[in-house]
Parts: sequence; C-alpha cells; structure tokens
Amino acid sequence: MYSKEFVTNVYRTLLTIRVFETECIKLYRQGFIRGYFHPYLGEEAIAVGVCAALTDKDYITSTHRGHGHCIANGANLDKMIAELLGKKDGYCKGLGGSMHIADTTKGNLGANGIVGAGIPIGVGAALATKIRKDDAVTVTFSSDGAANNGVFSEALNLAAAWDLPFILVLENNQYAVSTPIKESTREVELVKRGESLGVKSFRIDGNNVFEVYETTKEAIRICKEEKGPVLIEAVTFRHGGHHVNDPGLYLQKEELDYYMSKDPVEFARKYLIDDLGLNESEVEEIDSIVNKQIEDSIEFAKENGEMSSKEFLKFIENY
Amino acid sequence: MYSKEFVTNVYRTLLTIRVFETECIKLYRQGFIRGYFHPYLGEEAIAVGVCAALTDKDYITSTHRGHGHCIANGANLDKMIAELLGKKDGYCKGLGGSMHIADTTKGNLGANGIVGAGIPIGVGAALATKIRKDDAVTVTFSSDGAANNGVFSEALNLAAAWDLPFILVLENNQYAVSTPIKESTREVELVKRGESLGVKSFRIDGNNVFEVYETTKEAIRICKEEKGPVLIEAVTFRHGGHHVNDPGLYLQKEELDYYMSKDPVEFARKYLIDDLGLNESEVEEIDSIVNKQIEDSIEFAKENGEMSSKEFLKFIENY
Amino acid sequence: MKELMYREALNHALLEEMRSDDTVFIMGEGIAERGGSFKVTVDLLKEFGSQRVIDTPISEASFTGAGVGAAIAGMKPVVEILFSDFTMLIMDQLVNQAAKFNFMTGGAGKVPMVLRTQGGVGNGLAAQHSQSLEAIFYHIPGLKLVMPSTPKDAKGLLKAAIRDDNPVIFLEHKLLYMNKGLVPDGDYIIELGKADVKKEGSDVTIIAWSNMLIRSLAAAEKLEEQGISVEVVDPRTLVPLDKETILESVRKTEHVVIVQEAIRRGGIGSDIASIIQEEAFDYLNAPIKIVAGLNTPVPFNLNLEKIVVPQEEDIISAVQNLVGVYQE
Amino acid sequence: MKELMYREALNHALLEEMRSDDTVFIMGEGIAERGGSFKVTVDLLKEFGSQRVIDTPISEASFTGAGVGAAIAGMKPVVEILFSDFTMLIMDQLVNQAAKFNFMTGGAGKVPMVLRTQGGVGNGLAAQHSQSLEAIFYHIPGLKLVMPSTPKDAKGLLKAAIRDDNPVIFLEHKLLYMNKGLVPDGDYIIELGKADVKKEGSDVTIIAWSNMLIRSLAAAEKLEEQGISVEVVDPRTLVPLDKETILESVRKTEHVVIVQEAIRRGGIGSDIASIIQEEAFDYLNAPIKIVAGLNTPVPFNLNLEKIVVPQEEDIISAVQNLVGVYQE
Ligand SMILES: Cc1ncc(C[n+]2csc(CCOP(=O)(O)OP(=O)(O)O)c2C)c(N)n1
Ligand SMILES: Cc1ncc(C[n+]2csc(CCOP(=O)(O)OP(=O)(O)O)c2C)c(N)n1
Ligand SMILES: [Mg+2]
Ligand SMILES: [Mg+2]
Repeated sequence: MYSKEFVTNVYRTLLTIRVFETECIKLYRQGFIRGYFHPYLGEEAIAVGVCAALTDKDYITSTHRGHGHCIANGANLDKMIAELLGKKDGYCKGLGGSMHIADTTKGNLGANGIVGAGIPIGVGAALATKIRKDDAVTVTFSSDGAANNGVFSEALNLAAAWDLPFILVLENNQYAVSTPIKESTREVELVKRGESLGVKSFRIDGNNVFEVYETTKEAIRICKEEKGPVLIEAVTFRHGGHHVNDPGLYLQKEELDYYMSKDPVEFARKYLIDDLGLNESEVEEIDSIVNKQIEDSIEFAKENGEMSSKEFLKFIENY
Repeated sequence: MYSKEFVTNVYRTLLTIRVFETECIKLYRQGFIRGYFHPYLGEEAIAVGVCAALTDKDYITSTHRGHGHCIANGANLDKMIAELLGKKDGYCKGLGGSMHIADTTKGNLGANGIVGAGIPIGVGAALATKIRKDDAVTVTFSSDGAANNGVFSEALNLAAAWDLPFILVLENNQYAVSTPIKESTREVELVKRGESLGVKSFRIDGNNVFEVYETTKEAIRICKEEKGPVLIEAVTFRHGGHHVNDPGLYLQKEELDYYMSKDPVEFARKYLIDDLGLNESEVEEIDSIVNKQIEDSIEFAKENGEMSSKEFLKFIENY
Repeated sequence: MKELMYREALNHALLEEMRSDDTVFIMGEGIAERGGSFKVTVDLLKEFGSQRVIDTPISEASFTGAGVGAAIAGMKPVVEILFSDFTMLIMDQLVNQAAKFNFMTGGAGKVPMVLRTQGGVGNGLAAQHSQSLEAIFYHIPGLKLVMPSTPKDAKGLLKAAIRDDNPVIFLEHKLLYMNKGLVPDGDYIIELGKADVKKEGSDVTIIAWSNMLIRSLAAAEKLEEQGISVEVVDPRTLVPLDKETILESVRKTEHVVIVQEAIRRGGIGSDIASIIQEEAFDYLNAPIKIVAGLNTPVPFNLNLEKIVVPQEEDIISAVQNLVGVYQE
Repeated sequence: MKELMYREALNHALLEEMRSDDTVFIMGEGIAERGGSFKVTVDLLKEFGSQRVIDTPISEASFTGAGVGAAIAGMKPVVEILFSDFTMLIMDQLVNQAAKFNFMTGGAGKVPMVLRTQGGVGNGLAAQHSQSLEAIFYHIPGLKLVMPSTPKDAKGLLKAAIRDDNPVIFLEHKLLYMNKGLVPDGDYIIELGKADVKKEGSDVTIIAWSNMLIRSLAAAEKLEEQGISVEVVDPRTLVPLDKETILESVRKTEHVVIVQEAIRRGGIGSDIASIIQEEAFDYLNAPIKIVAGLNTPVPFNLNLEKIVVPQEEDIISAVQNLVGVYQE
C-alpha cells in the first residue's frame, strides 16, 4: 500500500503529462507548434514510474516521444511549452523544439530525433558516473523500434561488459509508426535480447505505474549492489497515431480498447479513490491545479518572444 | 563414416589453406606481400566444413581473415596469390589485396576490411535469392569481435523477420586482436544472441570439420524446408597472432596448446589413416600435390605483371 | 505531356522500371502498405507484392547493406532512407562498401543500387531532419549523385539511376514533392551527367540545383524585370558533373553566382567554384559568389530557419551586387 | 626542447592532460595494455588504471556515443578510432549528436570530446584503410577539425583540443607517427585556429596540411634551388580556419597552390580556393592550382597507390607550371 502523498504525486504527474499533450496537440492544430510532435498519450506510467525512483543525481536520456520523460523528470512547464513554440525562454531558446528538448540542469540529457541514438549517450553518462564514483544511475528511455537499430545491442553489450549503472527502459508500444512489432522482429519479447547479453532483464506491464516504479527500484538496487546494466521492457500502447498528423488507423481496435481499459491515468485515479479513500472532489482539486498550471504555461509561452536574428547570428558565430 | 573421396577432398582443402597461409607468410616476410595479412591458420575446419556443404548456386561473404573461405569455396590459387602480390591477373587486378579478395564468379562476394560489414551484405544476397526463388542459401562468415558491432544483431534480426535463407557462421576464435572475448562481452556464448532473435542457433566445435559440415547441412535444410536464418557459432582458436606482424604473445599457452592438439589438418589426416585406412605414402602423395600446386601458383604470381598506370587511369575514369 | 507532382513523377518512374525489369525492387520504412512518408511509393505494393515492395525495421545500416548485397548478387534495389540525416547511420555501407566494391574487385563486381532519400529544410523539422548533406556523397569516388529539381527531371533521372550499373545517391527535397510540372508520357530517361540550362541569359550565370533551382528561377524573373539577364544552369547530377555546360555559360556571362542550400563551408558550390576559376580564370569578370546556407545546424524556430538558408532576396541581392559592382 | 616522435608527442599530450585534469579519460580498441596500434597510448594504463584508459569492444558507434554521453555528463573523453575509414560507422554520433548538441540545447549543453583517428595512404593498406576523409568533418557545423603535421604541433594542438569545450576531430596521419621533431618541454598549447607559416617565400604560396605539408616543404626546398621562392602555410586546424594568415600570404605572392591528399572532388582545397578567389580576387595572378588525390578509391598495388596521391614531383611541377606560365 502506497502513501497518499506518493500516489497523489504520481497521479499529478501522470495527469500533467496527459493534459500537457492534449493541450499542446490543440496548439499544434492551431498552428502554434510546428514540426514533428509525437504524443506520449497512453504511455505516461512508464516515465512517471521510472522517474519516481530517481534522484537529482541520476541522468536520463529520452526519445523522439520525449515530453513525458521531461515532465516526469521535473521539468519546468513554462520552458517546455515555450520550447515547443520556438520561443526564446524555451529550454533550448527555441532552437531545438519537441524532438530536442533537454534539461541538463536536472540531468535530462535530451530527447533525440534519431531512433536509438540516445542509448549509447546514456551508456556514456553511466560511464561518467562510474569513473567519478557518483552514487547515481542513468536511465535511457528507448522504444521497440529502436531495438532493431544496431546501437541497441551494441551499447547494451558495452554497458554489460563494463558493468555500468545503466538502466535501459524499452517502451514497447508494439508499433513503429505503422509497422507492428511482429513484422520487424520474429521474437517479440525484446527482453530476451538483454538476457542474451548477460543482462538482468525484466518484462513488465508498462501501464501499471507501480509495477514500473518497483521494477525501477529493483534495477537501481542491482546497479548499486550487484552490477548493472538492467533492461526493463515495459509493454504499453499508444492512444493514437504516431504523431499529431497520423490518425493511426492501422492500430487494431481490440488492442486499443484493451489498453484504453488499462489507462494509466485512470488507474492511478482509481487507486487514490478506491484504495486510499480520497473523494472525487479531492481528486478534482488536483485536476484543476494541473489544468491551471498548464493553462498558465501556455499563456507564458505565447507571450514569450523569439530569439532575434541578431542574437542568433551571434550564437552561431563559432560554428 | 565418410567416404574416402569426400575425406580426401576435405583433407586436401584443409591442407591447401594451411600451406597457402604458411607460404604466403614467407612471401610477406620477404617483402612480396604488403599491407595487412590475417592468417587463417588453425581455423581451416570452419571454411572447409561449411563450403563442403555448399553448391555453386550459393553465395558466401567473407571477413578480413578471408583466404580460407576463398580457397574452400573453390578459388583459383594463381589468381589468389597474384592478388596478394598486387598483380594484374589477381582476382581484383591487384587493386584489392588480401582484405578485398572476391570471386564473384563462384558466388564469393568478397572479404571485407570492416569488421562486421559483410553481414548485411550477406543478408542482401540471401534476399536476392529469396526474391528470385533461387534454390540457394547465403553463408556469411563472421567473427566473435564482429558480434559486438551493431550490424550483427541488426542484420540477423532482419534476416529473421524476413525468413531468409541465410546462415551466419560466427568464427569464435575467442580474441579480437589482443582482446579476449570475456573482456568485450559478459555472455561469451554468442549463440544466445541468435536465440534471442528467434533464430535457430548452434554452438559447435569449429575445429572438427565433420561437425561443421553436418551442422551446415542441417542449417541448409532448415533454410530450405523450415525457414532461415540459422546462426552457427563455431568455436576455434588462432595458431598465432592477429596478423603477420603480431607475435600474439597475449594468447594463453594452455589454450593454445589445447587447440594445437585439436589441429584440424592433423585431425583429417588422422581420419584418413586411422578410419579410412590410407597409408602414410598415400597421404604424402596428396601433400606433395598440394605443395606443388602452391609452389606453381607462387611462381605464376611472381612472374605476373602489374596493371600499368595508363590502364589504371582508364579504369578509374568514371569515378 | 501530363501535369504531375514531383512525387507522382517519382512514383511513375518506379512503377515503369519495376514493370520492365524483374530485378528492380524497393525497400524502406513504411513504403509498402503506407506508401511512404512522402507518398512516393503509393500503390506499388498492390501491383508488385511484398517480395518486391519491402517494409523494413528501423535498421538503416543493415537494410542498406542488404541492398548492397542484393545488388552485388544481381538485383537492382532501390533503397529509401526517410531523411537524408539518417544516412549518417549507413555511411559504412555507402562509403566503404557500395562505393568501393567495383573498384576493389578490379571491376569484376558491381553494385547497381539506388539510394533514395530527401533533405533540406522544411517546416520546423529542426537540426536532425533538415540537413543538406550532398557534399559528403559528392566527395566519395564511386558514388553518383543526382538531385532533380522538377517532376520531369525527377522521373527521367530516377529511371536512368535505376538502370545505371553503379550506386547512385538520389537526393530529393522535402519541399518539392508537391510541386507540379509537365512530364512527358511514357518511357523516357534523362542521361546522368547532363546539365540543363533552365533559363537562358547573358549577364550572369546562376548555378543551382534541387530546391535552390526553383528559388533561383524565381529570383531570375525578378532580376529580368530590373534589366539583368540571368542564365540559370541546373547541373541535375552533381556526379557526374557536366562541366562543359557550366563553363560554356560562364564564358558567355563572365559572372557566376552559385546557390546552394547546404552550409557554405565545404559545400559543393566551393568545388564548382574551384573548377570554374581553374578552367575559366580569364573569363571571370568578378569573383564567383557563393550564396549558401550559414555554417550552423538548422534551428527549430521558423523565422530563424529562414535566415539559415538562401531565400529569393538573398539570391537577388547577390546578383545585384555582383553585376552592379563590377559592371562597367 | 627535446626531439620526439610525433606519436611520443601525442602520448605526452595525453599524459599531461590526464595528470592535470581528472575528467580526461581515453578509450578505444587495444589502447590500454597494448598501447594502441600506433603506440600513441603506451604506458598510460599503468599510470591511470583501467577506469580512465579503457579498451573497447569493436563497437565504434556505441563507444563513440558513450564518449558523447560522458562529455555531456561532465567528462572530457578522448576517443580513438583506429582508422578514419571506420568513422563511417560513427557518423550519426558525430554529425547528428556531438556536433549539434550544444546548438540544439540553445547553448545549455556541451560536448567537450576529442575524437582521435588517423588517415591517409600508408603501405598497401588498400581502399578501406587509406582514406583521407577530412572534407566530411569540415562540412559539419559544430565540429572542429585539427590535422597536425609536426610533433610540436601535434602535442600543442592535442592539448588545446582536449581543453576545448566542443567536439574536436583530431586527425593524425599514419605516415607521420615515426617522424621526429623538436618539442618544447612541459606544458604548452597551440591555439586552435592559428595557421603557421612553416616556410617564408615570395613567389608562390603553398597551402598544405598533415603529411602533404611535409611533402610540400621538401618540394619547396627543391624549388628554391631553382630560384622559385615558396611560402608554405600550414593551416594546422581546418576548422576554425585561419583565413587571415592565408590571405596575407596570397596577397604577397599572388600565386597559390593547394596540396591535399584527399581526392580532388569536393575536398577542403576547393573550399579554401573558393574563399581565396572570393576575398583576394584582385590579387590573383593566375588560377589557384589544387594538387590533390585522384577521384578514386586507393588501390592496393604499391605503384598505383603512389599515383593516386600527390608526390613531391607533382607539387614541384604544379608550382613550376603556375609560376612559369604566368610569370612575366
Ligand atoms: C534512425 C531513425 N530511423 C527512422 C526514423 C523515423 N522515425 C521516427 S519515429 C519512428 C518510429 C519509431 O518507433 P519506435 O522506436 O517503436 O518508437 P515509438 O514511436 O513507438 O515510441 C521512425 C521510423 C528516425 N527518426 N530515426
Ligand atoms: C569496424 C572495424 N573496427 C576495427 C577494425 C580493426 N580490426 C581489424 S581485425 C580486428 C579484430 C577482429 O576480431 P574478430 O572480429 O574476433 O575477428 P578475428 O580477427 O578474431 O578473426 C580489428 C579490431 C576493423 N577492421 N573494422
Ligand atoms: Mg514503438
Ligand atoms: Mg576473433
């Protein structure tokens, strides 16, 4: 049984991601956001469960579907939305956008537009902490599609050969754009790839935030008391298309219905009410705080200015 | 029990590789051969056992340690040695050298100076045969070090996802230059990587030419009657350093002694005498034929001319 | 003649070549059922089936390598890489394998593969989805490099590329796919290595390709109104490069502006300039001006994205300066 | 001052920087116990242990990526890739990650990593172990590019590269490792972006770097005997490029020969030529001559290997032609 405080925090973060994505998709449709936008809707439990187990000393690296990781890792929402809008007080001064948000002050080493590329970068952060003897782990979020990119096995093997405090969290949402996982690999239990490299590996329900949290804690323990790396394959599903402009018609209805019935936000909400005895209005209180916060951040971002071309030219002077 | 004819052929080929490497190393020391030269000494049973199961319709791709594959696949020794000497009637007109020998007329798509790079190329040849419905398989020779290069898992997964008639033969000689395998991977049974991808995988004694042969036949059967790919990890050991100029002092004496006692050429010779009842002089007859052939090829290569600069400039006109 | 979009022209090229040659097949991410992210391969699955229209996992290095292997083994693969930025994952297979196999085998082997990809800035796709990387391929002996600017060229050049015995990098531009233009009916090819004078003129030569060709033509029109007669040369294929057509134009106009979307430092424009100054030194009335992308990754912000690659105004003012300052 | 081999000078640079900065560490294939294939890292394992002198599996993309990650996380990795040809396996991590991280984070993050590798033709190493690929790195904004020609430069520049906050490609040449030269004692650095006039002269400027600098100096000596006064400029770092020193020399001599080992098409020489003709057009008395590698992969045969890259005689005759033909 988890404490009220803990679950409230978990729920708030899950909901923040949910509302963030939902509202930002609206901004996208209104033309405020451009470029690629890959929503994390439906997968929130993974980022939230993992990051709930991390401390400020730990590092994460993220994916093209990175808003959830960023938020769960404690990012400032003003700066996030400003970045999505290309504004000057965004995390990357508007130069990065959705696919490149990073928050190095909190150890978030960045989203990535190249599927799989964050894995070796995460291994490197883990290597840094090992050399320095930091009391820290590095979590790299990755995806089922990325498992077919060479660096997945290559970098995980490296982390294993070097006993690094590295946790590879594979968000297996069972599709890479429109390609179902069974078409791109014969063995759909990706966890076996970790085992084949001598890596302690877990396959879990990625929609259950507590299971994700507990597995991450165990992974951290293994990294610190035995030896890393650890692979966590968290099975989940998108609530929609690959990106904002993809209706996702190829998703199988039964699958989608099934995962909708396991919605991670609803799950935590129900836990608060059924298991911890909060009443509806207490939960709605949280809801309205979250909604308000995102409203304010959108407001902030819309009013925020852009980097001037003069500032930009100065910024790139040394390239 | 194998036939006299079969084993005689096997022995002759094993010995041809042995003598070829031994004599060419002398040529190297005399300055006739330049660049990198990676001898196949000690590993002969793999190339010979595999290629004994192949037909002319099948393809192979090779490695930086490729002389054995080339010979076992039926290459012309004159052209091979001429190539090592950079001569104009060499397989590549002297432009390729040891690391790039190919014999496309026999389906040998080439050695490779980039460790691992031949794997996707082999997958592509297998794909070609599948599209054309050729009655053929493709064998890619590869190495333990290559298993840590991303394309190993990536390409094997591709072959599995596409059910290709592809056989990946991993020559696990337990070292990559001076690095012992246990330093570069935690799980030294590389066969597990194939299994984790849903690929039928075998780990065998790479010094036993008959075991290699039988496993390859079974792999071909799987490719044709069930579905490929197949991974064969053939465990073996080098008889010396990584290349001609490496004394290989890091090799453990007990290991080396052990594998010397399992010498593949001696093994076949003994089989001919002990199991098939040939007498010493019959075997020596084979030996002298092999020696003579290589002597002649060296002679040929030494007398062969070089491509002129004029011919060369014409050759590169369109690059 | 029929009016087609660039992407339709490419589609027709694939369709026709696949019909006429059984060894042609295509592979890439989402190219089969989904018809590709830029809709170039729509409907091909229906006609040719999944053996010749192949969806791939996210395994760029290996499926490109598989293209190389299939090509060596007698097929004619057309491999698609979604964004040219991702070619950075396949460089070993392109540079060390595909480009060199014919050479390393002394001419015995060949790699008749086409690598289709697309580059350039689009609409806020940021630093990892907006690069113009053609200069890298240009520098690798053994690779051909094609960058069509119009639907007609796109079709004719893709057909020629597929029929070529060598690996060809076929580089499209994300902003061109919806452009329309007249395309001859049926089978025709445009030989690799033939530049096209897209507009004749006498005062200055603009050399540009891909999307910059379109922008240069628009600039040229405005410049004509100002009384400056501009010749616009589209090399179409950068390797092989049609030096003769370029030099002929230079000898006529004596003023050269090269427009490239790629960054200035080490771009193809520099190389073309180096050739012109070496082979037509005495004809040049003024330094060759290179209008190019700034030396920077591409920013996400749309206004900044605009300033990092040449716009119509940049081309116009470069020509004005060149002709104005040096004209007697 | 002490006479050291190029490889010893590099070794000293690593040793000193690792002593003075705990965050500096090195990794690569066979660099620890074995001391590296070119003996640059000998004895470092002994002093710094296996946590800071790390042997890697054959996993180039990932250990380079690990360098990028470690750098972002506050370390200063020096990553070794055995042959520059193998950098084709790490291009995504270099081009899309290392080079762009600082930019994409709006300056918040940085990647102080040095990528040491070596290129050039050697002794029959053939097409996949002999390439000169610097033009590729040169074209990628966000990467610095250093190519030292002497032991002194090698040490001072490697130390500067390690201290730099940006990713630096440090490109050695396989034929230089055993070259000897005087090296100042103790700690010194050579600032990135400062060319060095290796020899003064007045008739013609030769611009060359890495092994071609050595060859150009030898050629210059012979040319002096023939009465031609040659200035030899070594840019030392191609990015940043010291344009001023180059242009100053050009304004003085009015004749330029650029010598590069890389193939002619799309090489750095073309870019330098394009800059010179743009910024010193009126000073040029003759076309800029680029003496470069032929447009071909490198052949295995030793005699043919010689003809594909510039030799001393090629440089001499290029200068003779240039000065002879155009001299009054
Ligand atoms: C190396 C690379 N290849 C292709 C792409 C284009 N792309 C972007 S996301 C994506 C699908 C990724 O699927 P998956 O890895 O399962 O992650 P998911 O989107 O499901 O979270 C593709 C193909 C890319 N960004 N990088
Ligand atoms: C991609 C790549 N990295 C490094 C090298 C340098 N190299 C050549 S052979 C070799 C060792 C290969 O070991 P392994 O793969 O086990 O094959 P073996 O030599 O044992 O047959 C290395 C590191 C290379 N040629 N290619
Ligand atoms: Mg997925
Ligand atoms: Mg080995």
